[in-house]
Parts: sequence; structure tokens; C-alpha cells
Amino acid sequence: MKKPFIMLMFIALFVVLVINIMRMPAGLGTDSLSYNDATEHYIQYSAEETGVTNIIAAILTDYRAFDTLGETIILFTSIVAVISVLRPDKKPENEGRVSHE
Amino acid sequence: MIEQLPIINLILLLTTALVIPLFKKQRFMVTLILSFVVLFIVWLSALYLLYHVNTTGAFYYRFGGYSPTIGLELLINPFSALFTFFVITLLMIIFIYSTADASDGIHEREYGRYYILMFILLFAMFGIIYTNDLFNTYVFMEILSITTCAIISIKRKKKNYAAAFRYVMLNEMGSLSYLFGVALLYMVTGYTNIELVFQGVQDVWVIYPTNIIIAAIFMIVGLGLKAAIFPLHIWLPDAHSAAPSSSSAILSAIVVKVYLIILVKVLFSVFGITIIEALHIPSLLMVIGAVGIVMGSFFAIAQHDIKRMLGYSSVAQIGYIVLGIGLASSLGLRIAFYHVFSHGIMKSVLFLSVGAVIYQRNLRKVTAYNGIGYMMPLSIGMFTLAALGMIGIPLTSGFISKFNLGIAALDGGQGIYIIILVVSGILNAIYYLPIIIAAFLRENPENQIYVSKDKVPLLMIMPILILGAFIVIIGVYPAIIFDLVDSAVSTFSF
Amino acid sequence: MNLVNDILAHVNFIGAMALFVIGLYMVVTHSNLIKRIMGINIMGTAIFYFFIAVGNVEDGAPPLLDPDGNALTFINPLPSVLILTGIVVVVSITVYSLSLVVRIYETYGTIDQKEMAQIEAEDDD
Amino acid sequence: MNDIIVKSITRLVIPFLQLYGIYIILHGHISPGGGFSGGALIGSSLILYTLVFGVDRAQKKFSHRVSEIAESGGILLYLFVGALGIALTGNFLSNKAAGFPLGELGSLLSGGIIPVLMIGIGIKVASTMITLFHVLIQEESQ
Repeated sequence: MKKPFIMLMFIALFVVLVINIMRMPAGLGTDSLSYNDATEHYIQYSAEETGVTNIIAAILTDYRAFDTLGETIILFTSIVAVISVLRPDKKPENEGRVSHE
Repeated sequence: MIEQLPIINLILLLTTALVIPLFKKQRFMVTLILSFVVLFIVWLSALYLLYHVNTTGAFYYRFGGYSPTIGLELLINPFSALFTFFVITLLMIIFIYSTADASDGIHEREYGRYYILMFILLFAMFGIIYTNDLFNTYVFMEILSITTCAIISIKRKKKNYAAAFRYVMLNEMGSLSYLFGVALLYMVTGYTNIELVFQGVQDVWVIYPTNIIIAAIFMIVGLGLKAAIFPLHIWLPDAHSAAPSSSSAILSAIVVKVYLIILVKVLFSVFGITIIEALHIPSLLMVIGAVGIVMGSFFAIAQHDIKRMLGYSSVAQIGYIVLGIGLASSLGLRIAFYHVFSHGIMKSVLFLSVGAVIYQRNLRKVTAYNGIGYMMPLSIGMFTLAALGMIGIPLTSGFISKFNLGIAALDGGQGIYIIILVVSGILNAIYYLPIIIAAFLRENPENQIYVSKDKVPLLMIMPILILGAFIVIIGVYPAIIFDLVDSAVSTFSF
Repeated sequence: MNLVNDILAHVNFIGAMALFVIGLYMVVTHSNLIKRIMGINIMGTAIFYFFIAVGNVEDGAPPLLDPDGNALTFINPLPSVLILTGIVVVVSITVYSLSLVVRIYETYGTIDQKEMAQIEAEDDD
Repeated sequence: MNDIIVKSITRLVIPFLQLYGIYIILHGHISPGGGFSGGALIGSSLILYTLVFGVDRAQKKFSHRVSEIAESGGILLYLFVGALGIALTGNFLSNKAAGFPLGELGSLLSGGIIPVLMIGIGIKVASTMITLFHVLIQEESQ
């Protein structure tokens, strides 16, 4: 009873999303809304401003380098978090038990 | 040089987090002193920035000197300066407490890691508040969600793992919904900078309204999940009750507020008042807030574990802030911001004093508080003060928030919400007063009738007392906060 | 015929939406923890796919400049950069939640949400 | 895995894998690739070593201390380069504005801070992968 209802809700969500996206223009290539002056700037001036040919690298580590710093910090944080969860803490207990016996 | 101050703060916090693991061989005291010094320096510079922006006006910090269309920028205005100051002040006080109460379930070898996480948490919150870019906000939000989950799961108990897992799943759903909204907005505007997106959205709103509506829904639901707005609060009581006391205080008093701050930014800076009014989001938020206030209090009454009770009380108090945001007027926003302060302080006092009780007596059941007021007069006294603030007794900051929220509701023609405020005061009294009465009037199991000193370290009592003093100070002289809040509100246009 | 053309033009976006809803459905309804993590990953992938579809230009070249100065039509580079960041974020979250699942399996003896809830209820009694 | 074929082939392959990873990191600014892909290659070569020769020998090669320094070091390098921008009268993470030499377009030594940051990211990603793998595999062997 419950499951088909939830399924139906998700299908409804999907339909709403698809109807929305069908109204958006697609396949316009360089005329689409997101292909704006910022994109043109990256393509035209990145060689002059950063001196590299890989535009992705220019944006990643120059124009938006602060994002990339945040990303390396996420990696660092995940290590700290995973170690705080998984680093075995049983060793001292086991040693204690051995010495008692 | 002042222009570099915000980034210097961020670098300082980050470097401290990176340097702590290299100190492993040294005594732990070195880490603590270094951490405190860094926190104090950052506090001073946050205070100076607050003064600076309030006297000379807002400024932008542009990374690499690029214009905002192609680069990233930080925006330091009275709003962001005020909330970074709020975050660092509360966190510094909770930090002092945590140095003495790290025993609450955290293994000794994890102390260093706990402070690494705390500094990254602070870094992420500073970044979120300062940044003027939607995608950058997402990156910081993810740092924040990993660290908040990690400071819950660092206490290695069965329940913590389950609570942290539930939290990380819902958090991640929230951030991905937010990112989906950002993607939809990027599709129609081509920018991620908040101000440029705002302009783009105003143009596109006429042509493609459904896109904007769906983006708004996804972003608000995502942030609502992370901020535990009423129907999306299910993770909060588990997470907040399982965490160590100092983590609970951080989560409840600060982290949830940071998500509400992003919500305010998204509503009023990204979409703008005309669009959200056209979508009836404010009135929806008001209803959600009002229902949250009542239901959160009802759930809190039913709880036996005191930390769970405080968690549900947070759900109710978030309702006040949402109600204030939903009024969508400068009066409403003003009181929402004031309540961020007021609730942050009161809830940290409650969690920290309960933490002190757990430290000394290991009591978590609501019914076990009989006569404990004689044994721990200071902690329970401050608990009482904060609880009275929650109920809304005059002379506390809680009264000021409720009173002004009532006025703001009347001003917005929403007088019906005053009934909610009164009802919530009564409900709060129903679950807080029995604890206070039991603590001071009932006999305790050990028949101790004389008043003795709290047997907890001074470093745990001091922060509670300082925060308790703040409750009264901003309750008696609310103008201190209101002056700052007013200039923060004036950065949003209505 | 018009509708078919419309769907073909939007096929990438529709695929992204379908993936997003499938991922959301997995996270919300499945009680197996590993499957929920997979759902999160699918949701993330859907958004990255969406970003790529937004930035795509038909017959566009990858954004690598020719040092000789030949002008080409490039795809929009910004979405690619954003998802590069996004992928790393989702990977970190996945690692952290997997480590939690390891611990949950150790302490509860199960990775099923319903059984966990039962065990918790028994613990409280 | 005590198979002589696997061991010999791993010994043969790992240097090339790592060299290729370093190549990708260093050429990140003039060809597809960069810190993440190169770092992931180096990290997976170390994971391959761990899988074949066991976690104990791998830990001798890439000890705990080294991984800790590499983790912090990658970000500290990034921060240091960024802070140089402030010192050179620019903003944080400035490249051309702070006066770093951009070099000739398309050559290996070009792009100011970009290759340096790529190296920092590469170190960070490689050490993250191997550390996470070691932590997870040690948990299993407990």
C-alpha cells in the first residue's frame, strides 16, 4: 500500500522536472543562455591572463583557485574523519587483558 | 591591509588545523594554547572588521584580482561581519569548555583530531558567511557537513555511528538538492556569483518562470533539511543527543544557524523579494515556522532523555527564526537575526550545563534531576536562567525576541501568530519548569540539603557563567545587538 | 513529430532528471545502508551530467587552446571545472559514510536500517 | 597474493605508472589532465603495491609519518603560494596580478603559479588515496 504511493510521488516529481526542462531551450550551442560573456572571456583571454593552453586548468587553479583549495580541504577533512572513526582503539584494552591473565 | 584581513583569518584557521597533527609528540597543552591564541587573534580581527564595515562600509575581496564575472569574491558587509563575529565568539567560549570536558566519550587519542575538526568547521563557517558565490558556498557546505558528522561520530558509541550516518545521508541529500538548484540557475544565467545571478534571475523570471520556481524549491528544501526546519528535522534529535556535550552546543547553537543564514542569503539576495513574494514562499515559511514551534515543543514534552529534549526544543526555536524570515520585512528579519544570537547563547548554556551535570553525576534522564540544584548550584542556576529565557520571562533575551516578534507579526498584519507565541511559551514552561522545580525543591537521593559547590573544573563553569551573563545583558540592553542587527538587515533590500 | 524532436533535443537533460529521481528514490526508500550510499552517488552523478549537458556545444572542441592561434568553437569550460570539484566532494562523502558503515556493521551486526532500529529499541528497554 | 607473475609484473609496471602520473601532473596546464588525474594515478599505483605485497611492506615504503606530512604539505604548499600573492602586493592566489612570470604559451614552464598548484594538488590526492586505502584495509585485517 505504502510503496506504490511513494513510487507514484517520485514519478510525479520526475514528470514535473521533465515538463520544466522541456520548456527550456536546448541544443542552441554557443547561443544558449549559459554561454555568456564569462565563457567568452575564459576562451579569449585565458592565454593572455594565465599563460596556459588548458582552459580547464586555468579556471581550476587560477580564476577559481579558491574552490580548488576548498576541495583539497575536503580531502584532508575526510581523512581526519575516517581515521577518527576507523583507527582501531582496541589495542590498549587487549594489552590490558593480557597483562591481567 | 584591512582588505586582507578576512582572508588572513581564513588562512590562520586553516593553517592551525594543518599544523596540529605535526605536534603529536609535544604535550597536548601546546596544542590547546596555540589553538586559543589563534582563536583569540581571529576574534580580535573579526571584531575589528565588524567595527570597520559599520563605520566605513562594505567591501569586496576578489581572489586574484579578477572581476566577479570570471572569478570568485568574498563580500564583507555588516551582515557577514556580524555573523562571523557571532560564530567566533560562541565557538571560543565553547572551546574553553571543551578543553575541560573532553572526557565525554571522546577517546584521549582523539583530542587532537577533535580540535583539527573544530578549526576546519570554523573555517568552513567563515567561508560560507563571507563568500559571494553560490558554488563556493556549496563547497564550504560540504566541508561543514563532513566536519559536523565527524564531531558526532568521534565519540565511539553505537548510537553515534547510527546518528552520524543518518545525519550524513540527509545532509548530503540537502547539499545535492542545493547543488541541483544552483545547476538550474546556472543554466539560465551562466553565472554563479550571487549578485550576477540575482540580475540574471530577474530577467529570466519573465521568460522561464518554472525553472526559477523549481530551482527555488530545491534550494529551499535542501537548506531546510540541513537547517532542520520542522518537517525535515528528523535527524536533529538523534544527532544532537548522541554527540559530546560541546559538540551538541556547537551544532545546535552555531551550525544550524549558518544554514539559516545561507537560506536568508538565497531568499533575499539570489531570488529577491519580488520573486519569492510571487511564489508565496514567505507565507509558506511562516506557516511552517508556526507549526514547527508548536510541534517541536510537543515532541520535547514527550522526551525522557534531557539532551533529546533540548534537541526538540531547538526545532521549536528554529521555528521562531523561520517565522521571522517568513515575515519578509525588515522588522521580521531583524528579529530573526536577534533570535539567532539569543537562541545561540541560551541553547549553548543549556547544553553546556547539562554537559556539566553529565560530567559530575552522569544523569541523562529528565526524571533524575531531583534535588540536583543543591549539588551543582551554579550549573543548574544557569540552566534555570536559560530555561526562563526560553519560556520568555522578562529581563532575558528570550523575552525580547518574543516581544519583538509579536510586534513584527502585528506590523505585517499577521496578528494570528501572536497566539502561537503565547502557546509556545506555555508549552516551553511545561517541559522546562518540572526540571527546575525538581532540581531545587525535591529531595535528592543522597538527602543532601545544604548547598555545596559544583565539583566540575573551573574551565567548565566559567564559560557557562559568561554565557549566562550574556543572556541577561542582551535581555536588559537589547540595543547593543539591535544596533548591529539593524545595519545587517539594511544590506538586504525590501 | 514535434514532440519527438523536442525529446531528442533534451535527451541529456531528461536522462539527468531520471538519474536524479532514481538516486533520490534509493536514498529515501531503501533500508540497506550501502544502497543508500549508492543512491547519493547516483544523485551526484545526475547533477554532474546535468552540468555537462548545460555546458555542451554540438561539435564543440574540448577547451584546449591551440598555441598556433587557430580559433575553434569550444564547449563551455566552467561546468567542467565545477564538476571536477563536485566529484571529489562526493567521493569524500562516500568514503566517510562507508567508514561509518564498517563501524555500524561491527557494533550492530547488520547494515539494514530496519534491523538497526529494532536493535536500538531493544537497547532502550 | 603470493603469485610470482603478479609480483614481477607489478614491479615492472609501477615505475611506469608513477612516471606517467608525474607526467600528467606536470603537463596539466598544457594538455588534458592535471593534479587530480595524475595524483589518482600515483595513488592507484601505491594501492596496487599494497594489494600485491601486503600492507606491512607498503607501510614501510609509505609510512604513516610520510603520509601525514604529505597530506598537510600539499595544502600548505597551496596556501604558501596563495599567500605569496598577498606578499607581492596582489590578492590571495593572484597569478599575473602579483607578477609571477607566465612564460611562453604552450611550453612546460608557463602559467606562473598554475603548475605549482597542480603539484600541490597531486601530492594531496595521491597521499589521500593511499592513506584512506591503508586505513580501510587495516580495519579489515583487525
